[in-house]
Amino acid sequence: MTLKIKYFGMLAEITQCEEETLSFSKGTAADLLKVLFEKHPILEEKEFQIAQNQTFISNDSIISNAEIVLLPPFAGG
Amino acid sequence: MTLKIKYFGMLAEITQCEEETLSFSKGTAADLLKVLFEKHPILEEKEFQIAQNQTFISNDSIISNAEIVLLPPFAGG
Amino acid sequence: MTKERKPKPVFIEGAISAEFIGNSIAKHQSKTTIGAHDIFLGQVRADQIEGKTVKAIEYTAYEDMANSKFHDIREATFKKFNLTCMHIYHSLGTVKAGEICLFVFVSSPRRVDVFNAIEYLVNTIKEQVPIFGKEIFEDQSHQWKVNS
Amino acid sequence: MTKERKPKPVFIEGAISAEFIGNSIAKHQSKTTIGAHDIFLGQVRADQIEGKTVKAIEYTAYEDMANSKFHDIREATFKKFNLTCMHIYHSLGTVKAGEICLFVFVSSPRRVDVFNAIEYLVNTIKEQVPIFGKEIFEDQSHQWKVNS
Repeated sequence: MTLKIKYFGMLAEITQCEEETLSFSKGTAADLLKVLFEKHPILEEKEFQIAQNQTFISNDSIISNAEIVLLPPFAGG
Repeated sequence: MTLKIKYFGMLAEITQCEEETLSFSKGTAADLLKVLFEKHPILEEKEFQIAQNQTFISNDSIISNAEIVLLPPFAGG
Repeated sequence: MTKERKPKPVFIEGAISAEFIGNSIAKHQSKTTIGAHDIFLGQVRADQIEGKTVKAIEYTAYEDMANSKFHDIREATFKKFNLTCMHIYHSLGTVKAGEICLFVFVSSPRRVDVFNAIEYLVNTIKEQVPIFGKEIFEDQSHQWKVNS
Repeated sequence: MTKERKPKPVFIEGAISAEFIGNSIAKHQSKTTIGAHDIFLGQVRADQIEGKTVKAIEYTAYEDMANSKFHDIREATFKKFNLTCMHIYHSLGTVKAGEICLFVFVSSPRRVDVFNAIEYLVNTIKEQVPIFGKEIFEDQSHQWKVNS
């Protein structure tokens, strides 16, 4: 399937990308991360969470949604 | 000695008095209360604290200051 | 912080206006070490008591003792918590239902101090400061308020 | 209180003004069941970091998720505490040092609920809402803020 990946905050800065599309065969978040780390090696050093349908997912969650969001630590308030 | 007695809030209302002077031979707060209860019997039913030099005193404290203040429960804020 | 601060006036005649509070907030924008403010406002409730409605509270105080208590409470709070500044205002006289009678304002670099300080301050003021409140009903009768 | 409330806008472009806060307080004076308000304000600090001074924070958010989080947090807070009303505003874009970026306002008949609710709300917002802050130094360099 074709995924839309969104990056926020420092992740958008270091990847120099706010949004990109990529094709992805079915798999888990860990599988997706392998693809993303290959494309943006600098991501591997950073702390972030992955959200699908506005909910955080773990490494073994299946990617089922076309929009995946990478979120760095929060800093509201 | 001559004491000045001050009443605040509901105590001023029920005694119909904000401030009065009375002569008092040396003694404790309990002794003074006897005098005040005789003068204002309604005081005996009410909850209040006695302050001398802006500090609360107990029944067995010696009356040493010329100004004694009777304070009903607080209601600030 | 152990330096002694000089007593600041606390009592205000009548209600405390929203504009006064807004101006007080604005004055803190030059203090750039502050990261967190907490403001407590006490407002007069139109309580229903035995079918009658409170329309105002008339506040009086044993002012000498109240001012020295406010000063002691300020000093104790500055010692207990890491605060950049603190302001306390309380009404005397008539405050109508819906109007503000108590304004407590604390500021600190960090939020944990303002949360702890505001609760300590408001509870201590209610418990220790000799202020008296006469709840006036719509029919002009009254009762004396007691803090719970 | 279990009724569902419709989502209210939270994000404001730029700093939150003292006047806006004052007006918000004034609007509550017709609500005469309220006895206690608590207001938390987050203010941008001019922190010194390795010899450089923060002059502003630029806020961005994953807005869809942030708005739905704010809604969930509102509902949870109304269920946990006895509140008459609740308002939350957060800045997006640039907020200078000394300016206000977060305004949380809770009101209740009694003070214990506002103390507990304000702390819960502010901590939960900081922990759960996807908002990001870029601290801009005076020399135009920057670092990314992380909530502690």
